[in-house]
Amino acid sequence: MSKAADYLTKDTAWCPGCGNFPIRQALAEALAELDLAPHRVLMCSGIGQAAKMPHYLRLNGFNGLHGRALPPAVGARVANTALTVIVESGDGDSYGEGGNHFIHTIRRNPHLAHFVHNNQVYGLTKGQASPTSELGMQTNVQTTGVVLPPFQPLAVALTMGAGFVARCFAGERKHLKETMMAAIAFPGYALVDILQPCTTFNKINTYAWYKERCYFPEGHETSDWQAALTLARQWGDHIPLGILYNVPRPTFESHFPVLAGSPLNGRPFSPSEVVGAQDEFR
Amino acid sequence: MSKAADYLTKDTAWCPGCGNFPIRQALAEALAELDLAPHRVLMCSGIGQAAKMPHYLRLNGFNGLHGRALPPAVGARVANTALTVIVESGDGDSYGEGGNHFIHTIRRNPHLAHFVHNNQVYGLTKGQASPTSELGMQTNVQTTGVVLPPFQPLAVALTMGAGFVARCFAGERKHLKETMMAAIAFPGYALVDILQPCTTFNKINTYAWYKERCYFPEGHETSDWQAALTLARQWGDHIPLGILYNVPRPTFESHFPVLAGSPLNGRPFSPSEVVGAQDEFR
Amino acid sequence: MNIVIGGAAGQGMDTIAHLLGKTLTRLGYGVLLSKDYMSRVRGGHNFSLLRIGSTTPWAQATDIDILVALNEETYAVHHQKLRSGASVIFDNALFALPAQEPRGLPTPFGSLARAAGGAILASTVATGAVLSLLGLALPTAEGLIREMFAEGLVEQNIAALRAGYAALLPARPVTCALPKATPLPPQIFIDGNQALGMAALASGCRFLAAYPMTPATGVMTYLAARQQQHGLVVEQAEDEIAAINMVLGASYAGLRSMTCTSGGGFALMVEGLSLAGMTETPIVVVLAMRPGPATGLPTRTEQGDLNFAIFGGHGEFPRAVLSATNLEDAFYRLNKAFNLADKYQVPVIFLTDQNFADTARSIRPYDFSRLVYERHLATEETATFPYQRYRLTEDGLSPRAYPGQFIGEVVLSDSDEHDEDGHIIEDGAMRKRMMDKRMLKQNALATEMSEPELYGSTRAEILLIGWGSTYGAMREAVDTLNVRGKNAAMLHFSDLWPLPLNNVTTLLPQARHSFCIEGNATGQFAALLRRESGLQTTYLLLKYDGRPWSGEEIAREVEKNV
Amino acid sequence: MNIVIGGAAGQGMDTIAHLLGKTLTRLGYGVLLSKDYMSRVRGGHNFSLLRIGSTTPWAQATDIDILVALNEETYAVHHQKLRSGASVIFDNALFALPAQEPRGLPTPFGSLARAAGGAILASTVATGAVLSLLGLALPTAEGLIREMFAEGLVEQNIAALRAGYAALLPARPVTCALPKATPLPPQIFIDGNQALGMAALASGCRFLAAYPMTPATGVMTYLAARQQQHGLVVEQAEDEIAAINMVLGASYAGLRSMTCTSGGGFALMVEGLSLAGMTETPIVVVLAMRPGPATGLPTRTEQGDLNFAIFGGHGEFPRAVLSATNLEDAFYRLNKAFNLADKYQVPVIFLTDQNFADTARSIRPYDFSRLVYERHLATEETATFPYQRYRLTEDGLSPRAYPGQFIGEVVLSDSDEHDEDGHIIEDGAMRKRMMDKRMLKQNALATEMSEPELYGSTRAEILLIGWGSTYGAMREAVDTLNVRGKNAAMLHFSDLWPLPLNNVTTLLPQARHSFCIEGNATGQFAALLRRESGLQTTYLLLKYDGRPWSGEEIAREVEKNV
Ligand SMILES: Cc1ncc(C[n+]2csc(CCOP(=O)(O)OP(=O)(O)O)c2C)c(N)n1
Ligand SMILES: Cc1ncc(C[n+]2csc(CCOP(=O)(O)OP(=O)(O)O)c2C)c(N)n1
Ligand code: SF4
Ligand code: SF4
Ligand SMILES: [Mg+2]
Ligand SMILES: [Mg+2]
Repeated sequence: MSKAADYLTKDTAWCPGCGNFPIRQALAEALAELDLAPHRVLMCSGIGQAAKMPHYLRLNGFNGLHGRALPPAVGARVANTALTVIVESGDGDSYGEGGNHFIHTIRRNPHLAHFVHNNQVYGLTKGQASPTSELGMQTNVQTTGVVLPPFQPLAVALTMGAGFVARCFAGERKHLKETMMAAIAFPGYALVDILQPCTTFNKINTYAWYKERCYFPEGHETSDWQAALTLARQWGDHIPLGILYNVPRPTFESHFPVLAGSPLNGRPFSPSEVVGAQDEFR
Repeated sequence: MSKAADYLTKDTAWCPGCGNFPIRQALAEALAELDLAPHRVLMCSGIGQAAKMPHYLRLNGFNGLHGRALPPAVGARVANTALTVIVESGDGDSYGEGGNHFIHTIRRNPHLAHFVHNNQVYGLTKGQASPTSELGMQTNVQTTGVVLPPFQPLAVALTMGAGFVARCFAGERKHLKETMMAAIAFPGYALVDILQPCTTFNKINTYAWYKERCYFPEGHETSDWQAALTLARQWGDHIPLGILYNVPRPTFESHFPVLAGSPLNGRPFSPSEVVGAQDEFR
Repeated sequence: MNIVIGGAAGQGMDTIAHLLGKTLTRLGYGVLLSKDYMSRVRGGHNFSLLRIGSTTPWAQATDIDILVALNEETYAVHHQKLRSGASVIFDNALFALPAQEPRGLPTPFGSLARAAGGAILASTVATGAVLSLLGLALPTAEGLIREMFAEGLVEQNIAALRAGYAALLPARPVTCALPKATPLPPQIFIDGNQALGMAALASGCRFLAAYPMTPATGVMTYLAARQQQHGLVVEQAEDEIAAINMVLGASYAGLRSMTCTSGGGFALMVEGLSLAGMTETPIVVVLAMRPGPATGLPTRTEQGDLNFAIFGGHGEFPRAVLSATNLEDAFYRLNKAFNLADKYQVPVIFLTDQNFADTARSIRPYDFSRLVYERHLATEETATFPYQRYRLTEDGLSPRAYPGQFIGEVVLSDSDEHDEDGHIIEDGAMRKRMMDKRMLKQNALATEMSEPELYGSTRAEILLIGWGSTYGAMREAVDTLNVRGKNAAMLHFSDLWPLPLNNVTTLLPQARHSFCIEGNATGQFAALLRRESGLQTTYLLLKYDGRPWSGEEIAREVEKNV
Repeated sequence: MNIVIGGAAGQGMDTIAHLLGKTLTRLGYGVLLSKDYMSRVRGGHNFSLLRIGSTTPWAQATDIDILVALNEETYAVHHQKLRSGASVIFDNALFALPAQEPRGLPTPFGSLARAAGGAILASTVATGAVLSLLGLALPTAEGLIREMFAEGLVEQNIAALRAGYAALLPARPVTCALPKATPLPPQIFIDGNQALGMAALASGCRFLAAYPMTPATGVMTYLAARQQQHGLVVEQAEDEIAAINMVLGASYAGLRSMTCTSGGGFALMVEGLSLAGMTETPIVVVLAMRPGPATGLPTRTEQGDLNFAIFGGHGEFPRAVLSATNLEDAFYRLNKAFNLADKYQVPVIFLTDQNFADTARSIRPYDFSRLVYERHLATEETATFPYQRYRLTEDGLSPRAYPGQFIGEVVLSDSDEHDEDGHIIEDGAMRKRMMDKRMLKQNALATEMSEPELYGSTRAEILLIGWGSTYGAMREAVDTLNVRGKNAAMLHFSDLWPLPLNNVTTLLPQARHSFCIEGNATGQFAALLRRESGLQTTYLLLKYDGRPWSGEEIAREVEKNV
């Protein structure tokens, strides 16, 4: 049996009080409860504060480019269907620079869990607006305040046909851990958008701000797409948390007969096996 | 008063019977009815069969890169708010390669009309699946048939907060022309997804196929977002045409006080005007 | 013997050319088939060039012996190149040749096709007519039709073939008959993209992620059609950025993987290329060049991306750039690309172009036993534990394991500068060590590069230098020049970066006249040679109209100068 | 006099350094301020270096006169560089210096700050303490505080400043006092990104689209803050691809426009760069280099993207690459970049790096009357009608109109190869004409390039060659070497592509020892020089640990070899 401590490594470079800490803790606990040994888990990330996570947990890690956390994860699933794959990145990374991969990975539906640390700001580059920033938030680039309406990740994911869509809050660690466990287990693409206070650059969406607004809707049916969409679009005074939708559909991997069976990366090969390939050209 | 013929130029390189012809005709008629002189209209496009349109209509044209039809149009609106800007491109261009610009341009809401020739296939590159291809369609890349669920452009646009969302069919030219006129006039981003038969590569979604399925829903309220979403998601045996949603919101341009008044590109400038800029460094 | 088959896109020139090419190959001739097509799906003017010899020709010539004119434009465009004893086959129901043209052989493709079963059979009718002109018998072509077409279509096609054959039989001039073949040993008839696709397959590449782009798409479609049978995965990505990053993820996770694209798509991939450099992840990128900048001429050829292949991507990292010079070699060289990528944990770019990609030739079958499948992965012996992905070693190579390979061990790959474990660092000394480690691999790669191929004498007065798909044309030029009494040779580069310099350093200074021959406007290879060696050819021959060099053209340009 | 202010990210080193820098500038000293910071928002070890002279120093030195240690690590990292008469100011409530350290000046920043109004004032307290040590009076700093802080904060800050000043007054050693300034003429205190932002503003750039990326973001934030006042638009794009394509659209539509990024973002822009080349759309791209490959060291410096700037993008097209060498020059050179882009209808890349971007110096105010605003647009006279965007002219320049400029005329820009109207073409002859037309502009650009600056004698025995932000360090090295009895000079390039060769061709062969000095691992400029001229320096000095060269370091390396 694993313990959360097995996964926690190194000092972090996050600011004291940052919402990334409880997320890291929750994930370590989730992995421990799922008893997933570090060598069986791969975390792909992009670039940003959230995306430093592979350095702060003892797991396999592919810390790639800003905005490009999802595609390597898809490739890794092709290579090895036995790997548990987690994608961990920021809101700018996932919904801004990486927006195209976000929508098309949802269509693809590979078996991976996507944990977005949504601090509604670009943390690492010091405070510019992200796609999810609140209207009116002033930054050194959005000097008179953000004017573009915030991107609604959960609503878009649902519209794109995502099978597992959840919202969590870094301040609700137990719920976060449980949701992470469900997302990891979900057979297909699972999005968990995690509301994460950035104590340094986001003075609007603080712990207190979220605490005041977040609630767990009662009696929500996670197979009800329409109800899920309504909750996904709810924001402002009341922000619903929880798994909003949970209905599996065929995974990316299932469309490739070749991927059934043992992981592709472990199968032996020799050029002589395919010498027949040139017969068609005779 | 302009005539449609004023806009039609040159021979085209499209296949005989291609759905792009009636679209071109409808647009020429729409421009004529709006009496928009060619020098006042800019068409931005990407690369593909649809994207060749700027060569086949006499207008200003910026025929840019595959997938990048929208960003130059946004830039052109900054430069000159007096220009009528139309973006004309394919489904692969707009929803595949250009997916990130699609979602973020909707957030931005610049005043431009986006006409997507949705032939549900990559025409110019000879028949690979596009994001909107039907499940099961066989191509030389999707050799056992398309497995990813089709991208739903109108539903995504609505979820992203687009103010004007419409579906047309190349076979309904009068309706297409009228919808184009409304889209061009709409103050903000206006999406018209145009079902366009590709007679060469798409053997599923033919004129006959669309004719059998397309209908004009009755009594639809174009200010009813939820109803619009339901229609947007309808596909298969019944495909609703028409303006599904039409509710303006503040445009991109309106957020920049600098853009009020005469076009930015025509304002005089001399470096001596801004010499005071260095006082802050003294 | 040169045959041109021309018409509008969609008229089936490809079918005719392919049927003829393969039939002739089986009959023991040497065939070269290339395509000249426009960036459109229907209409326009496209044509195929088929050159036939007793051995396989290296490049196209300009004279025409048989012109199959499927539309009037074909005749207009090509008639000036017709030899005196040539023939023009055309459908007299569609158009007439000028009155003064004596070489016309009217053949009613359309009506013969309809009689045989449908208008679509016109290309098969035309094939029969050409075979008739060439004085060949039908059984080989009929056998081919039986293999190629679906059951229900075989009989119609054979009927169409025979109808075309019979129609020309009475009228055929002897000038167009082929001498009997001295049968060559068994051959295959294959084009560049197919050869590369098959090389990837046979190199154990198990994953291709790509986005369609001419002229690279053929590699993708080749592999896509063979997924089930050969156990690989082909995924059409949403864009080229996704494609290369998927490939990186798969390769990191232990699978031999590649992508293919053309210049515009490669431009979107260079950030990923730099990531491959930093994370030391092996990948192969097939870059099929076409004329740029921007969209350029999508279906034409050029050698304009050499600099970009070598210098594309931010920051400094080791890489290799190899190229396809001819069909015989490219199959093995792409295999080398995969092995270098794995051995040195670097990106390898394989340069090809439309000319290479779309040209088919009859060649000796490939020898699969020459292929090497070496993954160079860490073993219990080479790795140290706890496992460090970027362990500093003498030769700069850290034993590379994939996730899960060693129970209990984790593999951390990082885009930031990192320490031996793969963790982000900031300190200058470690940064320098890691840069040195990576750049050591560039030096080692230099020892793996093949020297350019010398064709002709080491003492030639005229030395032609080139690279990539100009091989065939240059080789013909050398032959032509030597026949015309000049003393010429060529030095032709396949491996381009790090640039192998031994042969050129010896041979170039000895030649009285040297020519660098390239398919671009700025002489990129010539400049690279100067950058790397200080050496310079006396002349620079550049062609950048989107068309490939022919041997005759090169010979003529050389003769202008010497 | 060298001051180092170190602490964890978030401890306010910037505030102290900026207050001091500006105060000293106003008092008539010459100040150089540079930053060494980690890629994190809080914690770690960051520091600012402040060098003060009677004239403005060119580069940092290594010795320290005053160390402001906001945390214990600062002392640990820097104490070995302390001069004997140096002082260490630190908060004795937080930590103690080693017993054997005689140079400590304990100052309770924290408690003094809290007394003055809050812990956040600690940096102002420290500023007061340093001013006290330097033996300066307070009024200038107080004036500055009145200008910089919001009304409600002024009094607290002044109180804090005075408290720090007073605390050190009794203890201050004379060794740290500054000689009285011989007041320099009026100066400004500005950093690289600000200078570039202001140059863009004053060049009539009206649109910036960009995506944040260190170290380029400063240009974006400078311009963003001045949108309303100066009538320009700054848009944060969804990604770098959108950024460059927005800029292309705006420029095509007649607006002077630019983007800024670092290597990874530039990688995503090179497809658009190629589009600028093909469509002949003027754009300026500020490329702020940092160590790569991939994410590398985001907050450090390097000169690793020279090749990429020159050869990035598919296909062949004309471009210019200029660079920021020093603050005095860069302001005017970015203006030149805009004018070249417009005149030749090409993309111009302006290379800068973290070292340049984040370094501030006190310099003479810029002379705005030296700036040129020339759009080179078509006029009724130069254009012919019907208007053709790509009219073939003798010099390759087609009169460029924007949409709507001429009533009734349309402007068609095309990414495909095109004819004079801008329509897609396929034929080889027109292709060649258009390539020739575009490449003519590359030749013309060559005539516009500034020759490198020679500092020192034309007869120097030792010639240092460099480019970009190494200017200051190299200049100091030349001075140092000459002081030490060597005969050294430098030749420093600002305009890099097409590479100006006159001076170097004359001077390099004359020098007995020549050194190419670069901030990268492969000597990219040295190779470029060889590629373009066949010339080579005798030595190559490379630094690639993410830190800038210092003058002393260069001098030492040179002395090792001669
Ligand atoms: C191609 C590219 N563009 C820009 C950057 C600079 N960059 C690094 S992180 C980041 C934004 C981070 O925001 P987010 O993804 O929300 O993560 P956070 O730091 O807020 O956790 C940016 C713009 C980069 N590394 N690469
Ligand atoms: C960066 C890049 N990748 C790929 C291509 C090749 N390409 C040209 S058009 C096209 C697809 C066209 O499909 P669509 O946008 O649906 O237009 P259609 O031809 O169907 O009208 C592709 C993949 C390209 N030109 N540039
Ligand atoms: S800047 Fe914000 S997100 Fe980044 S570490 Fe600090 S608090 Fe966390
Ligand atoms: S391929 Fe399809 S979309 Fe393209 S021109 Fe032909 S019919 Fe139209
Ligand atoms: Mg964020
Ligand atoms: Mg399409």
